[in-house]
Amino acid sequence: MSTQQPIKLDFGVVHYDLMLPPIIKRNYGKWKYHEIIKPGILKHVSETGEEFYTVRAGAPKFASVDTVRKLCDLADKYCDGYLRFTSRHNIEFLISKKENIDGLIADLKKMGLPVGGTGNSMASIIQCTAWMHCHTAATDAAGIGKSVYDGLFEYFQRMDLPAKLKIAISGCLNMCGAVHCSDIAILGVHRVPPKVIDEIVSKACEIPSLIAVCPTYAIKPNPKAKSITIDPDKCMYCGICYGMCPGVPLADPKNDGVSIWVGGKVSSTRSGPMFSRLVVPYLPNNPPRWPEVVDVVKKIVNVWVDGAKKDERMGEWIERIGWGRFFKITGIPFTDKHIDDYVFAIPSMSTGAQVRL
Amino acid sequence: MSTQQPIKLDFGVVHYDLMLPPIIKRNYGKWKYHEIIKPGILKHVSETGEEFYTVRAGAPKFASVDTVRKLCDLADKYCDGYLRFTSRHNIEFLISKKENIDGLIADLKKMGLPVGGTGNSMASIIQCTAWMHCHTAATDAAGIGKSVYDGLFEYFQRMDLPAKLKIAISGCLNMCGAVHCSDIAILGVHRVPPKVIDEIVSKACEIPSLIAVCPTYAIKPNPKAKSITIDPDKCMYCGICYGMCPGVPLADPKNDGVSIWVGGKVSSTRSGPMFSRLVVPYLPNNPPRWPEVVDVVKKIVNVWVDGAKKDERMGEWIERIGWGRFFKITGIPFTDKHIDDYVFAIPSMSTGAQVRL
Amino acid sequence: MAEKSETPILDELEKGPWPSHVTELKKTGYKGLLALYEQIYQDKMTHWAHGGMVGVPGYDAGVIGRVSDRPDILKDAHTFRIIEPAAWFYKTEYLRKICDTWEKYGSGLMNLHGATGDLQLIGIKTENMVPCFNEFAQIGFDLGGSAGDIRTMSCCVGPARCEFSCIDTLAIYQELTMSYLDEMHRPRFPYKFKIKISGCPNDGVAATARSDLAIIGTWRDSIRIDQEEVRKYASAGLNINDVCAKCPTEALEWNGTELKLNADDCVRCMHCINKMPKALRPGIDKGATILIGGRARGRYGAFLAWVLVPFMKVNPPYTELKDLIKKIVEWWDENGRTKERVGETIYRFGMGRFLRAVGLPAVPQQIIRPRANPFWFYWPGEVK
Amino acid sequence: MAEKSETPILDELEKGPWPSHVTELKKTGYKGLLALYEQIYQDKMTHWAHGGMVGVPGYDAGVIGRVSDRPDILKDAHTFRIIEPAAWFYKTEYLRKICDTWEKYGSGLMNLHGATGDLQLIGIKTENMVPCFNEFAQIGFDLGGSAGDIRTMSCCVGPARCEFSCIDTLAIYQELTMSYLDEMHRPRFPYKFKIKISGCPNDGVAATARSDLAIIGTWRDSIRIDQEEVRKYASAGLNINDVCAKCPTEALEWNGTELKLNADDCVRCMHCINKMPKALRPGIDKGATILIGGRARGRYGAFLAWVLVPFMKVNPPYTELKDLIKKIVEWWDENGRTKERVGETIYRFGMGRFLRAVGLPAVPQQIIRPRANPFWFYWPGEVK
Ligand code: SRM
Ligand code: SRM
Ligand code: SRM
Ligand code: SRM
Ligand code: SF4
Ligand code: SF4
Ligand code: SF4
Ligand code: SF4
Ligand code: SF4
Ligand code: SF4
Ligand code: SF4
Ligand code: SF4
Repeated sequence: MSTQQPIKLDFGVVHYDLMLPPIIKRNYGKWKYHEIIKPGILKHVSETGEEFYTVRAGAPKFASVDTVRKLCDLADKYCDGYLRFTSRHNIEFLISKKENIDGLIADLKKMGLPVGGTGNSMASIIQCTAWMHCHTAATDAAGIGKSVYDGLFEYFQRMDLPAKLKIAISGCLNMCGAVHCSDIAILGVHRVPPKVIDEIVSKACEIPSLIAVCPTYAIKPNPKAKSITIDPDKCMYCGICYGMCPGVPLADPKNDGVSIWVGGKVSSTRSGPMFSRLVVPYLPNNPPRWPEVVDVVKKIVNVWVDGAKKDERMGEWIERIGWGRFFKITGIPFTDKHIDDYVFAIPSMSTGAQVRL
Repeated sequence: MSTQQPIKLDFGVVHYDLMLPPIIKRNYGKWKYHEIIKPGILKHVSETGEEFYTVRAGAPKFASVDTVRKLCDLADKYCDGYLRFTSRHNIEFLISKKENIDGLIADLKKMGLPVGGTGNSMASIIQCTAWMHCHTAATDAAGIGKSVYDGLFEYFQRMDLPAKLKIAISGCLNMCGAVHCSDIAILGVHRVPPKVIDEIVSKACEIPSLIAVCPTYAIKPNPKAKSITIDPDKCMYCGICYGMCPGVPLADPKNDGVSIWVGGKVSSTRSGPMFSRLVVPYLPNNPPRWPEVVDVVKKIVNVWVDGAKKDERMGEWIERIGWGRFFKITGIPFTDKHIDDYVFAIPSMSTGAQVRL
Repeated sequence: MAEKSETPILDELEKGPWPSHVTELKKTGYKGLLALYEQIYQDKMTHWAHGGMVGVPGYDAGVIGRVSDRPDILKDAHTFRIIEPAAWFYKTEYLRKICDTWEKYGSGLMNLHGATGDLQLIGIKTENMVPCFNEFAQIGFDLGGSAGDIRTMSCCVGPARCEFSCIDTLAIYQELTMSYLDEMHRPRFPYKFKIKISGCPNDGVAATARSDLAIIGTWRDSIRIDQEEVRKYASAGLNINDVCAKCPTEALEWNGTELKLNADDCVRCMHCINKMPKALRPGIDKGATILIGGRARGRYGAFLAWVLVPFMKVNPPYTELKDLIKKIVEWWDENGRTKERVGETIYRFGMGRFLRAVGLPAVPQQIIRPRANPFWFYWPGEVK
Repeated sequence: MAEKSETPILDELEKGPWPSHVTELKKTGYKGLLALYEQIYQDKMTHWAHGGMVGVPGYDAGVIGRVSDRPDILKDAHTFRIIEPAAWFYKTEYLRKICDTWEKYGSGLMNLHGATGDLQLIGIKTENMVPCFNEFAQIGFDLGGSAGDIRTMSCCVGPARCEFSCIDTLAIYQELTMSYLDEMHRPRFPYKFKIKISGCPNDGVAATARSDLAIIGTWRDSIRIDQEEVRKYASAGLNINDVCAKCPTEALEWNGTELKLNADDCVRCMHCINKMPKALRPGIDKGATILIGGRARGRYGAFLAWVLVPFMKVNPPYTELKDLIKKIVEWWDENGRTKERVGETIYRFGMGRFLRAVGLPAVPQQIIRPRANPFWFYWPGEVK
């Protein structure tokens, strides 16, 4: 079996021509405008006059082949056999016949899949594999994601938020869930330096690159043990070293946990893209439902809903009222951890005498 | 003579009580409001009802005792023997009797001293000693200052600029003229690495600190010569090394010259403080009147006067219209030198897809 | 009485209205993973471990090796990264074949999709990999990127279903993917290199935040305005003044009957178009803005991608675009350090050096504002 | 025919309407400097050179040693830095004495004033320094700072003539100067340490840009508004809506008869007060904002000073302020590298470490926005 060879290589990606519904091919590049008929239902109108409907449904990002086949069944029944996934991993049913919409929605309901996520709603939550499948995770993503979804469920199905709400979760600083530019981001954090297991380091790791890769120069050679040492005063628990070398694990059930970030945004609209900013440095890992995390996220969403003007993304709202005010009204304590002390720290300091007291 | 000793030490600064006119003492901390009666003439009104006048005059920052005595004569004649200098080195005559104003102005005119510099006028130009007295200067300050003053003379005496106009000149990167936050800044620049004079370095300079002080790590030890070498690819001609060591001079008549910066501001008003930003990386030293520099400065002032709204400092105006537009309307070429490539470069890059074409 | 569950902790995640991944996991019958995941929840600590180099012969990428540190519960459970079809469109016929194959050789658990874009299939044993790959090959699904290579790309729905799209995102995706298969399958670069393609500045694939090279559709001329439709929005209750107020450059003015645009001031942010899609449309002279250097985390913190080329026509055969990517990747390959993404290499060398190397001009659109420090360099020949 | 000038180049700088420094130089009769300056203009290159350590016995600062590399033209021409009286107020009696002494022992050329604040007297020979100093001592004028010490300070005109001033700038200047004479006259710090005092956020001594520690007057309560006077400004033609529009935080609203202030939103920028000094005044609960870390050029480029203490009461005997300065300077003295200003030391160590060392709390006013990178530290005791 292991001597078997691939039958071909480098054939690349299937052509999208095979995947597009005929109505899309006919109107490709000719779309004129769209409307959101109701949460989860988009209508696109073409210059040719044709109309096209999309029903967007949330789904677990981790799905069984069973469920995927059921989705295919629905697409066959209502969508001439076509569906797509969005860049945030929702399912979109592609409908050329308006009259199919209601039946589809009813069937989705039966399957337990919520319809929504369009317009000014909560978009689906970007998540990485974390405890489901990843060795560097400091927390889970899918489990937190499910808990937050349940806590904010209504907002997926409504469109009366001030603006879009994009949440992301990453199990560790690698940020595969791209938490760095989300309205609300949940990020797993380690808080103690890696343990150095000399036997593994000496056997499995390339020591010079390991030393070079540490951003804070915390790793020093330990020639006697053919290994390394880590200066606990310099290490900020980023895990980059562990990404390269199994001999420096940093998982720690007592100290690992979750941090919360807010105010990021990607689109170039209005204010342009913005980074998510630290608001809660640490909450304990409290599986299976992470109540502390869900509470903070809900609180943040609530103050935003109360305070923001129409079209103000989380970060735009906070930038208007000031970050100090944000901490005040959420009651989240401000600490020295919030103050950047890394490479680009200086441009983030409040220069001049403008102060909100 | 050289064996003589000081009669006392550490007696500190004369008390200001000895220096303040009686009317100021009476109204100290009780001022209620001010008016600018005309360019150069301030009126301050106290809660006690007393009125107090200031006549501000420009003067050469470098003055002979002769001239200073003449200023004292005027102060004795019109100001009960009191005057002050401003933080930008103008002279202020402190007048308790309104009827003295006109006589003073007439006498100042006779002396050739312009009255103005208040409100939305050109403030006096901050300058360092440069070629008048400094060993690190790449250009002169007083000579350029005089030339720019003559070129913009009217603006010192008028108050119809969009906002205050603060110009500063420094002869070298040390920035003693505090050019880093001025509406228009003129900064002397070297453009070739220091020459290393081994005999001086080995005798007069402390080599380890010399090496440590170079921000780009361009200096390497040269143990054979008990001196150092400078990597021309790494040196960006800042002159910090020369500040510590006479053995590495970098004055170079062919390559030294002047750079122009705009848009800086100090006050916390509106936009808050801002740095001056590079607009012309190099103009040749063309003494005694630096026509190229005067031309560029005048051009910049003119486009600002034409384009800015009321109360818009240079930098506020440019930030509103965009830097690209500024380069376009001034016709100043944009080059790779304008793009920051130093420590805080990344936060100055234009992230996202917003582009003005 | 009901049987006692083997996963009492995870079961809690089956409650609540949102579809549960635990339920899905159970449906696959992939017991090992379920048990390991429960163990992890109990220990509050991952039991996954480095999986070493595993893969399909001929490729050095596309499979993420993954084993657990509790082989008593589950041993190897590698991940297949499969290049997604452009904009994640599927005919069910294909999706069903994928399900069948994955059920046969893998765990039956799918990650739909990975954040980079791939169709991720989680949990395959080493010995099943080649047969599984061969079956995917038959239906035309190749492996994607991993490690120091050009990664699997992604593109938004673009012209397929979006009126805003200024470029043919799907065609560009297709063309670039097919052009870089070797670079994708055989890592040889300092680190990963991600390319993402969005049809307009709304940036539907988050290219600005998540890609080393972002291709974002835009237009060079002026927004097209249908004044009649604007008035309709107004009478329907849209606050047009508010739309104008949110324009980042005050380019818009509404006098109650007409919307005036100062096209010179427009920075193509999309806001007004988003608010009035029936009335406003991008111009007709379309192309893309090319951005460089985005990435999460990073040695210096995350970078958002910044403007490299303010406007480029992007039409088949995409010569200009492909030449540029080639030059960028070559320069980075030569100059980048291990685990250094291209944005960081540019930061280390300076934008000026990079621009010279790839033959692009310095333009004001690349920056927010010019440098504030007096520390720059002269190139040979510039000084006497 | 007129005699041929010895300074044909410099003579050009006597033309034009602005008072000429060349004319002043000529008036002093200080031929050596005039000739050297002409030579420099001719050669387009400075002829000044390091002057070595010169000074008044007992002090290691206050004199800038300066010689020329053309001793044939001029040899030594050191600079006396004399601490200016608070806010540069002079009774002519004193200024005349200064002129007399400087004429007697020095060049007769004055630099009124240096950018740091000192009264700078340019051009004294080594042998004249002690007698000259002694005469200045008699009238009460001491030398200021130079090298790695606490530098001569400066303060704006403040309560002496400005209705905006929220602190007694002159008194604070006096007190701090008298407190740090030892630190000023005997350099022992890593580098210079500058303190500047402005009465309000207009920052009339540019403290934000030019001092390591900036003391800037402000208020804690609400701006005082005289509505009647606001209306007068309005009828006199001031565009009050425009004033409101320029408020950085939209804290102001004008309805045509009344100016409403949302005091919670005011960030004390001074703009509205500046525009209507008769109608608006700072509140009555006054104090200062303390900023840290400003400096020009710098190893990393210039730093603008940033907020350290958002609001501090600053009244005699100034204990809180002086304690804070002491702690800051001590920490920096201990941790700073040669030629490292305090802002750079803070940058190197991190604001968190610095705040802990000086015993100040972290508060949101210190930053524009929180960190975007996930790289922070835990202190001993914070983790299990
Ligand atoms: C599967 C996926 C998460 C997901 O469920 O969506 C993922 C999973 C892993 N990522 Fe990722 N990354 C995934 C998208 C991302 C993204 C998002 C994106 O591409 O848009 C990022 C942030 C964007 C970026 O690249 O900057 C991301 C940034 C990282 C990093 C940090 C990279 C860096 O520049 O420092 C690492 C660490 C590394 O590569 O050394 C990493 C490493 C990993 C590894 C391979 C763990 C490791 O160190 O070996 C994870 C494998 C987990 C597993 O076996 O299940 N992953 N990773 C995503 C890939 C699926 C796909 O191909 O479609
Ligand atoms: C389907 C999808 C593209 C795809 O190829 O998959 C898509 C589709 C549309 N986007 Fe989007 N966007 C999609 C991801 C994004 C992303 C990327 C992301 O979320 O990671 C962004 C940037 C997010 C950010 O800024 O953080 C994005 C920022 C926008 C915006 C700008 C919103 C703003 O903050 O100003 C608009 C305009 C609007 O909605 O007014 C927009 C508008 C639209 C429109 C209305 C475009 C159109 O005319 O068809 C589409 C329907 C939107 C809706 O959901 O109401 N789309 N859109 C993606 C759906 C993801 C999902 O399942 O939720
Ligand atoms: C006289 C004065 C310029 C003037 O005419 O106004 C001046 C003159 C010199 N400065 Fe300065 N600096 C003067 C105010 C400044 C200022 C402005 C300020 O203090 O507000 C700055 C920028 C603000 C700051 O400190 O960041 C300034 C930043 C420097 C630097 C760069 C400091 C740094 O942090 O890197 C140096 C170089 C050094 O000290 O190594 C410097 C060094 C010098 C030296 C001593 C040259 C040297 O390297 O030995 C100059 C002596 C020239 C001479 O002999 O005539 N001077 N210097 C100012 C002092 C007069 C006074 O005491 O009142
Ligand atoms: C005399 C002086 C203080 C001193 O102790 O010497 C002073 C005095 C006054 N300043 Fe100033 N400022 C003085 C230097 C400054 C500086 C520092 C500097 O220029 O280096 C600044 C910050 C400059 C900057 O931002 O770059 C400064 C920023 C202001 C502002 C804010 C202007 C703005 O851009 O918004 C005002 C308010 C106004 O004018 O509306 C102001 C207002 C005033 C008022 C009206 C205050 C008052 O009620 O008396 C005074 C008369 C101003 C005038 O000239 O029209 N003063 N003022 C300084 C005169 C310098 C000179 O000779 O030109
Ligand atoms: S973010 Fe961390 S935990 Fe999540 S998949 Fe990536 S590497 Fe694993
Ligand atoms: S966790 Fe990060 S900071 Fe700590 S030693 Fe490893 S690479 Fe360095
Ligand atoms: S800026 Fe340079 S030239 Fe001017 S006084 Fe300072 S050190 Fe000398
Ligand atoms: S001039 Fe500056 S960069 Fe060049 S060697 Fe000297 S200190 Fe280094
Ligand atoms: S990025 Fe633009 S073109 Fe692409 S789907 Fe979103 S709105 Fe449409
Ligand atoms: S696209 Fe954006 S920048 Fe252009 S006019 Fe509309 S709102 Fe203004
Ligand atoms: S800084 Fe403020 S208090 Fe001082 S003079 Fe200027 S306006 Fe008046
Ligand atoms: S002082 Fe500045 S921030 Fe405060 S209300 Fe006036 S303009 Fe607004």
